Amino acid sequence: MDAVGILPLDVLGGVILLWLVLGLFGLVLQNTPHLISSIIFPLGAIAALVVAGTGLWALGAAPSIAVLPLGLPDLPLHLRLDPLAAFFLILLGGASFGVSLFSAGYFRSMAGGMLALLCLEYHLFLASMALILVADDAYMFMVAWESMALSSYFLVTTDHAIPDIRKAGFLYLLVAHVGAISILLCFGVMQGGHGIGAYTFAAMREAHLSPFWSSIAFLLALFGFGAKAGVLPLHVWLPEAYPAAPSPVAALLSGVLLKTAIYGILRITFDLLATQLWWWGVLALALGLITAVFGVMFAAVQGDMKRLLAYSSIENAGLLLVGIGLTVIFHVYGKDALAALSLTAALYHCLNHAFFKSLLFIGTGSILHATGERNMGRLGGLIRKMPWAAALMLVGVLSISGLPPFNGFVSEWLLLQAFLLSPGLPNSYINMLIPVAAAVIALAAALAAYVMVKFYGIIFLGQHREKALEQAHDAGIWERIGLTWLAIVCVVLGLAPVFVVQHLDQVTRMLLGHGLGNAAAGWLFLAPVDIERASYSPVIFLSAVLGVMLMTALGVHRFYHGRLRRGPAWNCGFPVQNARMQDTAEGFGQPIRRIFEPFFRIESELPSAFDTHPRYHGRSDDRIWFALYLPIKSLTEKLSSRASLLQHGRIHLYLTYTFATLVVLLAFV
Amino acid sequence: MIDLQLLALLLTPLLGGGLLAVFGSRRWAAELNSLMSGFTFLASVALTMRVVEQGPQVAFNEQFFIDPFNVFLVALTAFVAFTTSLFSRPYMRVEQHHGKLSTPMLHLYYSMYQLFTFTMLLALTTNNMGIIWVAMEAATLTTVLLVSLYRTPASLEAAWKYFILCGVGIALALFGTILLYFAAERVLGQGGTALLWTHLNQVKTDLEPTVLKLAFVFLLVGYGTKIGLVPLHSWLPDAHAEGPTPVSAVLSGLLLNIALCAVMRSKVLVDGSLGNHFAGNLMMGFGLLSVVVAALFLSRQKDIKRMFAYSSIEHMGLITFAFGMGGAVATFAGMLHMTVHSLVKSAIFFAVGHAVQKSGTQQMEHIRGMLQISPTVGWGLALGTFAILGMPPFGVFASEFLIITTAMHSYPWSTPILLAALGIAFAAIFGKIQPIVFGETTARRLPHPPALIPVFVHLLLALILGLYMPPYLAGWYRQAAALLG
Amino acid sequence: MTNNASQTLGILFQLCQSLLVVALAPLLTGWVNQCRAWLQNRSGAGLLQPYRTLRKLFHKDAVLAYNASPLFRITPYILFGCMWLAAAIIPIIAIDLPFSPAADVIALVGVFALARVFISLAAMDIGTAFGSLGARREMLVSFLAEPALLMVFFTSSLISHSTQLPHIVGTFAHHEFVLYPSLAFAGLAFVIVLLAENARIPVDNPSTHLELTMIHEAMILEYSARHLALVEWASNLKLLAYISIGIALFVPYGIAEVGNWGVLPLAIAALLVKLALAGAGLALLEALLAKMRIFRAPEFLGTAFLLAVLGLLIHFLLGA
Amino acid sequence: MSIPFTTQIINLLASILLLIAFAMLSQRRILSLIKLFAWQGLALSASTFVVAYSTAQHHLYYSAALTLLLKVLILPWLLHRLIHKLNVKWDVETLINIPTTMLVGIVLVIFAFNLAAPISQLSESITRGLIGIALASVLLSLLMMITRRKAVPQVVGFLAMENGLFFAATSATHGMPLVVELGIALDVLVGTFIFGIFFFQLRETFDSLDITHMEKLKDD
Repeated sequence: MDAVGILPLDVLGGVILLWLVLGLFGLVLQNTPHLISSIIFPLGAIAALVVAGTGLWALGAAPSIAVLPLGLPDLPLHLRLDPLAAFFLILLGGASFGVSLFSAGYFRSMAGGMLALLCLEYHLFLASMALILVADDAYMFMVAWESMALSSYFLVTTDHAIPDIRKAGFLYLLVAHVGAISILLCFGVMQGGHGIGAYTFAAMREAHLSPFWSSIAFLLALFGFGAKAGVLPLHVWLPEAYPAAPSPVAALLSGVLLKTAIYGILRITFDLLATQLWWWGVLALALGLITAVFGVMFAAVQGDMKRLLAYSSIENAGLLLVGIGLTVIFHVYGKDALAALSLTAALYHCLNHAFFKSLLFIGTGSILHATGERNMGRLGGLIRKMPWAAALMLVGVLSISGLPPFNGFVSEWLLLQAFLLSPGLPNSYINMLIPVAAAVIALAAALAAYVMVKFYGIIFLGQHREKALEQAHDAGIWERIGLTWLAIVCVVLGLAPVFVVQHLDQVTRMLLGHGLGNAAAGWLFLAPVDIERASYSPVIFLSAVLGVMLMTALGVHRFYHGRLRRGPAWNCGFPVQNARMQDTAEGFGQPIRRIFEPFFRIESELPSAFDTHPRYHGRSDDRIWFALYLPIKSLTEKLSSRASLLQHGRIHLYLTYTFATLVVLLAFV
Repeated sequence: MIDLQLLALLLTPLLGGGLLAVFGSRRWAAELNSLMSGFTFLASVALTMRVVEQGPQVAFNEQFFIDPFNVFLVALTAFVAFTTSLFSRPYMRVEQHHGKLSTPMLHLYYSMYQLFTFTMLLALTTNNMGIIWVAMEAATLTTVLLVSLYRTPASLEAAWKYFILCGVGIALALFGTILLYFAAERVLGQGGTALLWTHLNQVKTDLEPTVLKLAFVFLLVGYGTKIGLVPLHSWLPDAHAEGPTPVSAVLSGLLLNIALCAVMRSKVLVDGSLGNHFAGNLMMGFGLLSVVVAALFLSRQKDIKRMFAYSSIEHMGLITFAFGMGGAVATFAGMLHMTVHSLVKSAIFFAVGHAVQKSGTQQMEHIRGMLQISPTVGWGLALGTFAILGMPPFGVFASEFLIITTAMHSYPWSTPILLAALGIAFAAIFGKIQPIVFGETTARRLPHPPALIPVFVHLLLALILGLYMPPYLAGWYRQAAALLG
Repeated sequence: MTNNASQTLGILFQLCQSLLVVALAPLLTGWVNQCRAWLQNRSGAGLLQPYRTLRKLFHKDAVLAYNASPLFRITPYILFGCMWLAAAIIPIIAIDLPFSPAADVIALVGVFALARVFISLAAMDIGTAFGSLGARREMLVSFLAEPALLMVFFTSSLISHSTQLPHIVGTFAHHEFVLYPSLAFAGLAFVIVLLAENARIPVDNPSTHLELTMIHEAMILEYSARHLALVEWASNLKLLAYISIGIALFVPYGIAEVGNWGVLPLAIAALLVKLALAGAGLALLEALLAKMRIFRAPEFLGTAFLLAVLGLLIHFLLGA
Repeated sequence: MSIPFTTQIINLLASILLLIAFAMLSQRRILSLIKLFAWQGLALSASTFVVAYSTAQHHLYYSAALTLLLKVLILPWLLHRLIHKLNVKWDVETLINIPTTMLVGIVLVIFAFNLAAPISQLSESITRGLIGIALASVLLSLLMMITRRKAVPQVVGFLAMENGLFFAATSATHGMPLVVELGIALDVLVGTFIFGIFFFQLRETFDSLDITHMEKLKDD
């Protein structure tokens, strides 16, 4: 391939340009919206597929570098496509392929002008994410980063007529901006040498910082990227913004944008910073655990399906951070095999989350289309109205619950293996801490299953909670294609872990200088460290279960009979039963709320036994919002009211300021 | 040759002032105004070309001096003055249509506008520290009547404060100039050359440190009043909020820059004489204070023009901070920020002007849904706001990027303050502009179509500067940075 | 002997164990119920009662609610498949069977989770009050029981440096006898988990249909005939699987090895004895304990979780 | 060494200047305030004249004449006319009472002198120490602007400040370049005219020249 002289980077650049062109072309087609949805978006999807292919190609190839004659003087835009970037490009391309196809159907009914703008912003968003991954200097990175924030902000506020959505957008962009500034500061710490040329990543790699300054850089990066990933306590924007955004956008936000934050942490921690310290890992680990448990806990009590998914995204971000923290710890203590294992787990989970979360989010999109309802309390029984969506989303649900043989389980398995192999670290505290961490991970995973059973059961199963659901229709053809693609990838990732892990080795080798490899010969068994220690084979597993099922089914029908009658539900003999007797979303979450009561800020009014019109109202809020953000807000307001006393309107006072300033300066020079 | 070009540059606005003083009440006064500004711009372009080709120049037996530092400001000033005149044509018509302005007022406006341009260009191009002072004072005098153009009590009050405060400030600057002269004459001897910057620059190491210290304090306090550094800023929000929008645009887009330019000229001398970071520290202090206080003020504003006036204070503070830090990168960033800030801020004021005219009030809670009533104005305002908030790929981001990273590298203690201040400022401005741009509206259409070419031209330029900087522009900046140290 | 010969033998073993467990499972349940009857001074229905029930159920016509979806119909098979697999790959008669590397302990937990999720979904499918109630409670119990179980496994696999059951068992069975205090804690935790997961007193009561108490029964109310039979059989298998996990982890002695097939009958006999004892013990426990309120269950399981983690920490502390 | 006569005169005039500055600070009546301003201008031009004579710089004669014309004749006359037109002959109300103001003034003078001390050491010319006086009178005028409540006195204070500056420019440093002085004079003139315009505008909007009316624009 290289003989032809084309590098992966060239192809990628072409695709990014194509995306931009498509976006602008959308503006041109303003008056023919159907063309936008049925041509532009599919083309964008194909481009995304090309991106994924390029990533796959570049994963094995040597890093390719390019310099654009743009940017600041002395600091032209540097591009670099190395395995790490390539991996995330695969993720970006693969996920956005499905999402774009889905969008082709989803935005069908949108008004022309709005759709044109959205098309532009959408492709701008994709392009800027791709640019983030290949940026090789701080300026390029920041430009792409903030462009991503800006374009996604406009996407989130697509329905800006609704005040809540505006509020969500505001919160989103504000947190994003503060995070960006701290990333900026991080680059300021890491810059190597002097002059504007010092902001290339190459120069930063050369700059050997003192432990103190590299710690500062790491903390700033953790803050900045954590804000994007929704790490506690910077998560507040996330459950507001994801539901506000149109479902495909939410899918990209959660599926891909969140990963760019992970990419940033990895890039800075392992690539740009020469040395790591063990307590970074501990910090990341602790933060990740808290975030994971918090996220899943809140997901369990949500009534809005998109909010629920948003909180589950927070949980997964936590898990990813845990993986990274573990990697840092192992890496610092020179246990590179284990570091590779945990990093592989983290990357694998990135990939999985990108796909199943996008799948679920766009799934909610089709539900929204079919019913116009986001509140799970008004859904139910949709499996009979929209079998396609139901079947495909079941895959997503099983994957995200970490059940074998789907993909979620593989990364969970790898992560737990990493925990199990941890003993033998010189630091006994960490040795003690890690099993506890493993326990917490297990808890979070189990709770995730709870959440997902709630999610799927309330939405798709049972009886319709509203009459209107009778008219619900299944997902359209484009939407089906998108859903199917994502579901298929989920299954494949679940069944072919060996193949995936082998490719991930490129990344771990680049970052840690050590690959994981596969101890077991052949593709059948995944044995990360040693066939004696641990092995897992989803294929055998699946075939066994399926085989048994088939045998039983045949056997039963062969030896007995397949007779079947339909009748009313027995329901333990209770005569009357209607849809309102089923658990609502709140009801299903109630045990969690009760067990973890101290973590919520609960306000609920229960009807007394004698109410003639009993009504129940309950909401559980995030304590952090009230404990951290509102105080900051009020503090700022207090300060600014103090400051406004300066501007008092009296000219004498103003003259006195001048006078005082002068006298003070004169007195002190 | 250079003399002629300079003459063209300076005389065009002067002539324009004269003509408009005569014909100011004619129907075509606005066109004449734009025409003269256009000529001025052309002259500035010619001059710029020449300086780019042949490097620094002196003219009129050294009374004038053009180097990379002020030549880009000259070009910028002439350009923004030109676009502003284009914008003010329909804008002022609408004001007249609304009965806010009478023909005599417009008459005054046009002539003063030209004179104001003249004073600014004079202040930029002169080589004589004394003349700089004279020009700055003249700039105050020409604008003070523009600020009170509407004759409303509020505008009068604003103008009065502007006049008194800036007058006092300028007076203090004069004392600084005198001290400078006092120090200079002991080296350069009596007479005219003792205030020529070029000469002073050559002998700056011999100038008496103690005197220059005092002189710089006076100059900083004096011109700092015009820059709008906290706590000398008190006049600025009033003047910007109450004056006509074109005036606000040029005030915050240009006048502040020029005052800063004067301060920089004297900083060079002081640094040379003291050989330490005294001047820089003072400027950093004032800069940080301005950024923080302005950010705090921002979050309480109700009047849209007032808010952007405070944002000007914030950005001027940032630039002052950058210049105070010194060093090639920071100074470069400071000048870049000067440029993009004037472009973007004036663009914002244009958009704001139209928005205010459409909704008939400057109170932000009554301006809503600009995208609905006029997408161009809405997008202009939105993009301008994002640009001024330092969102890439606009140029403001480029300079803020350099400033913040350099600060982190050289003066880490200052970064938490900057972080907090920028965050607060972002929250304040963005939170107030979002509902103005989005949502439902009550605004109405206008008799005259808005002149939005200036807005988008400015934004486009800022965008280009963020993504690609022409080599010669970079060249100036570098030379200027070397000049300013 | 030659390699592939041993492989064929291994597969033979695998098959015989699979058949053995699937045949044995109802018997175990029967035995437990019988013991409980005796302990309660009842005569009991006899050891073979479960078989009779299954046979009867298979003969009946299946009745399905009008709105039952395919998910509802397929679930029993999935359940049965998962449980059978689980019971089949746990090394109870011989150490390394060909399928055992396919699922280490974590995967085993995964299998149980898969089955649980499906049965809960199926329970919610009809949309009766009982169904969703049962599903909710099931998930509630499990999200505490599952991590506890994992911790138990972790303790043993930290001791044996492996997460593969055969390997763990090998470690315990063949090295000289060592006292593991950490395992004691783990064992305690495991018993609690076993009670909870198999719908036993004090967490659940398999023999009532009171909406206040029931969990597992509430979920399968809507099943009938062959579906119900499979579900029941699956839960028998589950009990068996759990007990055999306990055996494998804590009293693996007497298990056969590859190579010397002579001891195989001995191993099977030993297994039967162990199962019988375990069953009796379970019955005794159930007779002694009292059903607790549903919201006491989390505390109960929390204790299990705590014990498991404690065992883990003790392992780190004492290295044993 | 014996101080030359001219220097003595200049010093005398300088001290008169300072004295008048104090007098203005303490003056309650607006008309006499303007008179004092005129006297100050006279002292100023006189000292300029003497400096011109003693250092034989001709352009200083021009500036002396300019001062006489502007500061002694035109500006006081203008202010008189304004006051008659607007008939605002009331007493000057101060924000802070006079004695306090005086005390602050004394402190300022000491401050200014100490500040100027090192500089006057440098100057070997006849006019050492005048910087201090100039600075002092500038600060005093600024103080006066701060303390006065009406517009006119504020303007007078502003002009007095100009006087101090001018004194520094001419006497302390033997005259700035002529262009500069002309420019300064021009600005002062225009400034005064604009002040005049303002007075009328203020008068017609607030029908008084009390600045305390103008405290509407603020952040609350």
